[in-house]
Amino acid sequence: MKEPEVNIALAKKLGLTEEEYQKIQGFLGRMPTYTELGIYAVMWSEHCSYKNSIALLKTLPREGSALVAKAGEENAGAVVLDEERVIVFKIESHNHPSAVEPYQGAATGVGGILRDVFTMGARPIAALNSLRFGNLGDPRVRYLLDGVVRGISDYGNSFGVPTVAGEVYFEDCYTGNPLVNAMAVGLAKRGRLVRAIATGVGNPVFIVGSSTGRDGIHGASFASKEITDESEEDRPSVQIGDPFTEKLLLEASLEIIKKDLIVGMQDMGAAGLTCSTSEMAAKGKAGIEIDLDKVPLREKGMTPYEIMLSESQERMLVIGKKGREVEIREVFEKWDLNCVQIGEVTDTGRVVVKFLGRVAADIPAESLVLGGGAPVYNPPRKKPTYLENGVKSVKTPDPPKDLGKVLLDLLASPNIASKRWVFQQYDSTVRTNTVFGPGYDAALLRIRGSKKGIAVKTDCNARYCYLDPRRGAAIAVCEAARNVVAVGAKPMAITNCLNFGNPGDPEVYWTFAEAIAGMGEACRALETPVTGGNVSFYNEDPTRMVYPTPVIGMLGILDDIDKATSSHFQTEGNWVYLVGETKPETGGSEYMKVLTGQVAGVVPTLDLKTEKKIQAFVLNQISAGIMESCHDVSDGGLGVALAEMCIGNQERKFGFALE
Amino acid sequence: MVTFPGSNCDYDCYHVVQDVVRQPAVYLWHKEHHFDNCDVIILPGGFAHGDYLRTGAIARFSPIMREVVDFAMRGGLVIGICNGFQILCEAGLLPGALLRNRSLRFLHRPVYLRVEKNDTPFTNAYRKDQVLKMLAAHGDGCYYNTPEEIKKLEAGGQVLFRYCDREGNVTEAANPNGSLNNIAGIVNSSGNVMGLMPHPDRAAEAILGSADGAGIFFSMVARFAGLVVA
Amino acid sequence: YERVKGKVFVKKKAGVLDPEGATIQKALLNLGYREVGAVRSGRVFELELETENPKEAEEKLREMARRLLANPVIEEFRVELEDGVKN
Amino acid sequence: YERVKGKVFVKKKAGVLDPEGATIQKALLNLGYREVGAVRSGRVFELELETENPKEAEEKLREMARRLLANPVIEEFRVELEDGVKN
Repeated sequence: MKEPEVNIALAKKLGLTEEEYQKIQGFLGRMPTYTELGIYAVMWSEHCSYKNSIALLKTLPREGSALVAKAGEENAGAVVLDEERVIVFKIESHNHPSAVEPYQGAATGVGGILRDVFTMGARPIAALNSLRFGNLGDPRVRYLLDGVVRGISDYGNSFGVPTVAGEVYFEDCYTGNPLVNAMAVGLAKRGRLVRAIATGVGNPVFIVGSSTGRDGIHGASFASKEITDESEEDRPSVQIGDPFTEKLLLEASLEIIKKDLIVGMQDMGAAGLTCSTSEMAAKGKAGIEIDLDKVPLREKGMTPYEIMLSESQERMLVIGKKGREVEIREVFEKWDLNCVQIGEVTDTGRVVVKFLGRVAADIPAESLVLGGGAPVYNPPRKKPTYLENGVKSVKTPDPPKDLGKVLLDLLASPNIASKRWVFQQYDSTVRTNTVFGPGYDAALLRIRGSKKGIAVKTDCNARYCYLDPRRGAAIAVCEAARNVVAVGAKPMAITNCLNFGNPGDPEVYWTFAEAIAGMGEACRALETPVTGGNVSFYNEDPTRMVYPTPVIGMLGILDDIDKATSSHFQTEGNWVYLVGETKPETGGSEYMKVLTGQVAGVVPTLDLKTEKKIQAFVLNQISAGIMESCHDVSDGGLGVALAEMCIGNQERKFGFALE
Repeated sequence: MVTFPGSNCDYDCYHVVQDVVRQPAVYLWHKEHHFDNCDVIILPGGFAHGDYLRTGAIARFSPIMREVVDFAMRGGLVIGICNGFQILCEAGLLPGALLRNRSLRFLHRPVYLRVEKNDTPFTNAYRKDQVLKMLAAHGDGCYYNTPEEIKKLEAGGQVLFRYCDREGNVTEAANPNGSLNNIAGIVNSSGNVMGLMPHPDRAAEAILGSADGAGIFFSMVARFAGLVVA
Repeated sequence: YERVKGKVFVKKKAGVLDPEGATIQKALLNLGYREVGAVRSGRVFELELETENPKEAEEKLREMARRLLANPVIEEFRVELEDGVKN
Repeated sequence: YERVKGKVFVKKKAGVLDPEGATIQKALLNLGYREVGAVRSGRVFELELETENPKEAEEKLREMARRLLANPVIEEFRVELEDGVKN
């Protein structure tokens, strides 16, 4: 099979610009081989390099006393739970694969984020998700919803991690491009975190887990180009997930870490072998030399290009300790998994790839990675025209006579109605740590051998971000914090998944920059640093962009789990208190949409100082043990919040009387 | 606790036996060939072998299962929970089979069970007709058998638990997965092997929403402490 | 009207990972069936069709497979018609 | 040695609950395929066998089906051999 001729046309086809193509020749001092061009193209894709977002992401607050690993250094940010344990958590998107094949797209999204957590040596203890689809009236949307929920359910349930919380929204802008964000939370012994690093000349490099096929080739750059009709024909490259193998991979990985047999480990996510070898080598300031003839393959006749870019699932790259090779192999044998040494660590600082005895790629690792040679851009910004021509000046009409009917209409709207149909397909109690599962303001997990509890939630009101990206993103952080406070936990840190349209469109990039600014302000005010996350651009279809959707994953810690507060009424005759000031603000609300079918108006005001005070006040009342339940007022306002507190209790239904 | 590759609830059962019922517990790897001085063998929930082919179809051929069958033949107490129940049926230690849920979807929600018999090693801690709150989490929980076998099961008093509503009425509405006669848990004819689809291990502590499930474990302990004749 | 029995066979496309097939192969080898090589698992749907003209029935079956029974992204299908039974 | 391709068809015995078949029938009717009657869903396993004598291969397939691939309580099976490929 003759490799295609390397030229600027091929470089452009792989998503590289003219300037980037020249830069590559500069780094190599010669023309790149076909495999080398493919490696640069995928490493410099938006998905791996964050080239259009890293400059702004660096402005987010990333330090905090509670943090062990700063964002960007490790696969997932770590928060201190107590003297012996840390919590690892992260959220990632799998939007584009799910638009093409919803079941496998969502399943592999869950598989990928779970690996991100256990590659650090933490056992996953909870999974969450944040899903957005088009209008439920559209049969294709119902097909996507059904496939995505089954994919998440089958993967998480079989793997054995409880899916404990999430959110599902329906908005026309997501019709052609659903958002499937998956989050995972893990617990690790302090000081036993494993870094994604290659050090120690001569240390063995192993590929472990499933064999390699042609799955998802260009998955990374696939995520970096928008859904167009012609992406229909490159479909067989969809990745297929195997939760059973992932469970074995988890147990084997934790075992080699416990037995202190390895130096570093990284999961093979987007761009598979390419990304893991180059990132680990660059971080260790070392080199890696691998021989592709040794990689266990599932298909015949694979080229070095395909092996290096394959995104077959359930695989990890492990840097073992010299001399411990036999013990490492024994562990993987016990769990019936491949474990093949494909090379070793060198001191050349280069990634050298051999195939059939010749060198298919020889690249300086530093030149490939984020923070190294990968390009960094600051695209132009321009305030969107829809914000200029008065979408904000639209007034909410006067309320109709029959407010009872309005409340019922709100409760019936898909964005507010109970999501039990979805979360009853998730196993939310495996591992018997789930105190509050789906249906509560936040999920609450107990920790064996400790009085503490962990509260987690995903949140984002994309309508607010559409109407005012800065305030909308700040509100997303505050709302996630309110939900965690409502169960009695102190907000500690966030992860985020920034779902936006094409960064090449100045109007989209303006909303992205504004959202990052708003998120930063709120995180500083609430002292919840950003521990890391994911950026997903090109979320659009030929007719429109998705709303700016910066999904926040919030982590909170509760010191005494017995003080936790339910989200629903528990006892007759108790007083109901409303904390905070109510103003006539219905801009961008579900009420406005149900009444007028429009998403318009001014987003409710947000005063971060008052927000901080209210959260602290409520936390004090809860830890003083004088509050029985607590619920945040969000979509649908006070009426819906009170109704939810009445019908949410599974054991008994309640009513309320209110002046 | 037998751990198959893909078992998830071995961890949960271990916790209940060790921390709630305060009895010594040990994990048994499915490739092992023997186990000694075990009073009760628990086949936990999970997705042994990924539930590929049929739930429990491959696990029953694990080396340890030969020992489990011998142990059961000698009258040892064996309990299969969820995936464990499916494995016991595939292994022929219990009659019938567990088919896909009627809804064709995985189902996770609280269920209520009525105790049909309390003179057994597994239910002597309960009153007859007591209503228990447990948790169902399965995709293939629809108990099925031929009409003749169902008659034999009912006549032989081998049905221990039936799905019911909160007041204990066995109704179609309370049947979460289509199981015949709302059957949720059965024993073999000699009464020493039990299979149960809902998870008692997830309903053994009040903080998790119900402690009713612990009764099954306490019943087994009572059986050995000679407190109970059954 | 004629009652016709049709069959639709659905399996994963070549090259698409089939974890179930791989797991079954391992299980068969462990049971001592040394001669077993690759195993691929698939589905078969048997449909009874009440149709005026059986020729058109085969095309209808293909259409049902494309729209519902098979997932065109990762699966391929084959259709079979059994001889019509007059009634 | 000869490489032989065998197939094992497994389906529910008559009278055993087949919610999948019933659901698919309803879905096809909703899509406008009025002519669809009963639908039954089943499994098919394709196995590659490396065997000295193909005649014995068919019996071996039956044995694999009895022991693993089909659950005798609720399922019945049929076996098919494709012509052997010499190598």
